Amino acid sequence: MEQNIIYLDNNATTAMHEDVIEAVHQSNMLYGNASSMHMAGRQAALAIEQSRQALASLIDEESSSIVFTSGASEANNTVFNIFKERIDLGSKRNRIVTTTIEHPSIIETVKYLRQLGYNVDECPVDSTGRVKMDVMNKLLGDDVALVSVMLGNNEIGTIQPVAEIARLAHQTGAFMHTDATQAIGKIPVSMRELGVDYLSLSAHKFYGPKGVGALVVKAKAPYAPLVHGGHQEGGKRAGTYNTASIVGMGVAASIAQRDLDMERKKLWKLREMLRVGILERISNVVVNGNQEHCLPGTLDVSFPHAEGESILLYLDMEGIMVSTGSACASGSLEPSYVLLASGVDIELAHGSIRFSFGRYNTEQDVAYVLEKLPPIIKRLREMSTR
Amino acid sequence: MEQNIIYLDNNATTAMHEDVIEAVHQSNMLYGNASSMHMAGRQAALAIEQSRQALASLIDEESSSIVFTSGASEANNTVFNIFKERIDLGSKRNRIVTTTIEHPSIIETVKYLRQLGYNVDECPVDSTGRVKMDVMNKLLGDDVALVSVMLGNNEIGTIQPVAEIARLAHQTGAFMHTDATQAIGKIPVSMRELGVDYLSLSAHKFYGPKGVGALVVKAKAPYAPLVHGGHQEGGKRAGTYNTASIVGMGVAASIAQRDLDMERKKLWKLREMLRVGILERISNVVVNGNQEHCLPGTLDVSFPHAEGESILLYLDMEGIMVSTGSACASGSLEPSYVLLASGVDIELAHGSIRFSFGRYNTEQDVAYVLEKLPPIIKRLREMSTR
Amino acid sequence: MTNFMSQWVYTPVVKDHFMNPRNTLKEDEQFDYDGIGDVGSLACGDQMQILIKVKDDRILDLRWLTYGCASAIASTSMMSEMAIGLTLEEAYHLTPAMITDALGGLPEHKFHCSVLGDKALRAAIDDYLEKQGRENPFKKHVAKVICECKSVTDVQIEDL
Ligand SMILES: Cc1ncc(COP(=O)(O)O)c(C=O)c1O
Ligand SMILES: Cc1ncc(COP(=O)(O)O)c(C=O)c1O
Ligand code: FES
Ligand code: FES
Repeated sequence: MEQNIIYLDNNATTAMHEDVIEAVHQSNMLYGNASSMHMAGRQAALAIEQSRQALASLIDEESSSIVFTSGASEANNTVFNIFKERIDLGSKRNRIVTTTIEHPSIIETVKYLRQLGYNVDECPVDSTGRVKMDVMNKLLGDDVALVSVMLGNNEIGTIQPVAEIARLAHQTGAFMHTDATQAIGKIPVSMRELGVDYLSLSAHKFYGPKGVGALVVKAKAPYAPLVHGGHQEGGKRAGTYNTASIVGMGVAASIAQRDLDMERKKLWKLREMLRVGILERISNVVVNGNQEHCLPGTLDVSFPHAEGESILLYLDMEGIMVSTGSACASGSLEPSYVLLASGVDIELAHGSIRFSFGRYNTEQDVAYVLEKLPPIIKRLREMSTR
Repeated sequence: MEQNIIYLDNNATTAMHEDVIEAVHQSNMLYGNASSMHMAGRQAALAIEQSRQALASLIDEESSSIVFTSGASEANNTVFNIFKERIDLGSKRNRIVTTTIEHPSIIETVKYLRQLGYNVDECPVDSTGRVKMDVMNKLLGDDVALVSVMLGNNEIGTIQPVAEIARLAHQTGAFMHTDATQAIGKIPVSMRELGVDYLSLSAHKFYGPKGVGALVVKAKAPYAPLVHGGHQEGGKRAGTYNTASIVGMGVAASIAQRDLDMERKKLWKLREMLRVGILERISNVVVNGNQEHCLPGTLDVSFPHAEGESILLYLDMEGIMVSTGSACASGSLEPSYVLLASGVDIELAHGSIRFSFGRYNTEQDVAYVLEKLPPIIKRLREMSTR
Repeated sequence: MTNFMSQWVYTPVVKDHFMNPRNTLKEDEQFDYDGIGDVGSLACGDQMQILIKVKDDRILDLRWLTYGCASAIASTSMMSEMAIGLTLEEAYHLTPAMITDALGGLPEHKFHCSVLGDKALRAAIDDYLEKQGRENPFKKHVAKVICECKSVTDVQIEDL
């Protein structure tokens, strides 16, 4: 039985690019420990340095700023840990400012820090998910150590004015971090232009391997390792080099840089086709997030009176893969905290579906979704309590 | 120009088994995010659970105890962080006991904790690298929160009486951790028989992929995440599942379990051939580590009057890859802290060479080393100040 | 690898009931019920309504509506099939465990979803008895269930 497979969950993760697959496969020959002095070690080390440069080039930054990690979650945790440690050591700057719609790897870190008594403020966002700049301005003061604002939101796609916030943060003497995980490969990301001190990214969001990413750290920004140990990464992150995955990330970075313009246009076109098509075919639909400052491939929609997980699973049976709310396997139906933070009604926050496009999607995919989705919503609405 | 390639640095890292390479390559099809509810996600989740079981079986433990990490460095850091947090929260058990010859991911963590004022004792070892049990006994008291002793040492191969120490630790009410990274796949490792509460391992030491490992945690042992975020691993370790590498680790675990007996005998045979051959051919040689309680594939030798890095590089030119001291890319020639801790003379601690065998080595490899090594030592000794 | 390819988190029975839910109230259907039970709230993400027709203390027919996840839909559908024909007393003692068993199991973290339909059924029976002006003879035999999805633990459900 041949089935359509339409993967519209590219914000959760992407399939590796075929060149990445090939590079990862090839680099199995580079099995030496990149810290070893012998030939096998040196070969691995060389491949890693080439990847570091490709990645640096993609984000317009020195390659020496890159610290390879196991992904963006670790990178985000590392940044917050740096400032936790500084505060522990008695720094007068003992407040952290972030937002209400960060990725769980920041939201949960904030919860943890608050439980321990640290001072963390989460700046609210408007109904489109954009940071309220007037509140942000008030939150910034000379007791702020770190400001952390994501570049593009994983759920609703809203893009934040990170460069502007970085300027304000620096004026008050704070350091600035951005979680650029969702933006890399979809919009131009220049660390220099953003003016941030720290930037997190993860390879599997731009057709690279899973389990590898980076924290990019400006030379003058404070640092403290989360994982202590060997001398890898100049003592910044211990653990035997994950050569194959780092090589894969480098190849993915080069492709992302090469194809950025094309990719961006393509994703936006497909996303708009779907948005318009849904609005034409289904009544009572709410499109979430900012429609002007938006990641090109993200479309988040609430369908009142149709529950998210049920929509997801009915779509799944048609071979269409999407996500609902935050993509966590929470088990119980929690409303999306991102939508709640944007002031979206709780019922709408329960029933949102995220369609996220990637380079392998086609116009046929959109047409297929537009054929299958309306009857599913109709059916669920009929079944629903009124 | 054909060159012999004789890789004798298997304690640093191993080449992946061909079945692992194939499994990793195949699992590129499992690109879905294992936390996603749709088909692509469920397929990935299923593959991950199968790996979890294979790994659990290898170490004779419940699969629910396994927390996947980016490797053993992260696993070791996680354990120490759990107890740091408990001490921060005011636990009366505020001392940690470990040894002087742990892996850098513990040694450096200890340094860091001490700098911050935490109470950590490093139990000394005898001249063969075995923990001094009389001292260990004195160090254990009812203020001890955690005892951490590695199973097999990466540099000299000495195996510690972990089960015995675990019993003592438990008698005083402390929790017990062992870093079993070097032991897995080389000697039988049963978490039940060892009686430890935590165990660290890393896939690339047993022909699995780099960048993936596990912390195994008994259900009743305390836990706190090092990487906060999503609900992955039951909230114990955030980050999108590294499906391909986890699948690779599972396959490596199954192979390790299947081939353990064979592997163990083979490694020991090759190691003994080399040891005897060196002693026959080269005078004034010191074999380091315990020769009775020893990882089968590890042979660490000091050659007085011949400096380690020079030996390494001369061997490298003959295509023989080994390591010197601790395999860290330290840049400057530091004497091996493991040997120093074993009371080895500083000159000998400078000039140690570690030969570490793996499944792909042959008797021909040993013969080749025995041909190339003696003239190298001779030459360096002639050049050396006396 | 190919053997992973056709897996579904839910059992074939769950899948069938989710795809083809039985006894849902159709949009234009006129269903003259004798008792109605409403539980849940949109705030907690699930909402359930059950309508029953009763004759001689037996459930003659039943309709339901839900705003809920796949597990809630499947368990309520299964429950509706099981409940029709039962005496009120038997129906009152249907347990989530019986329903999940009949479904061939639910994923562990989804057990609590089966509580909802079961609870709505009892609410409908309560409503029926109240409308009849009769004393409720069953209530005291049954442990109280709190249905706020997240506060219902698996253990509590086992206990039912
Ligand atoms: C915005 C954002 N930050 C961080 C992460 C974490 O990345 P990873 O799971 O690779 O650690 C993700 C994706 O999961 C994300 O979308
Ligand atoms: C004993 C021991 N523990 C921990 C580690 C760390 O493993 P990884 O580098 O994979 O994090 C190693 C190897 O590097 C080791 O030999
Ligand atoms: S002489 Fe080269 S490291 Fe000291
Ligand atoms: S009813 Fe299924 S998650 Fe609550």
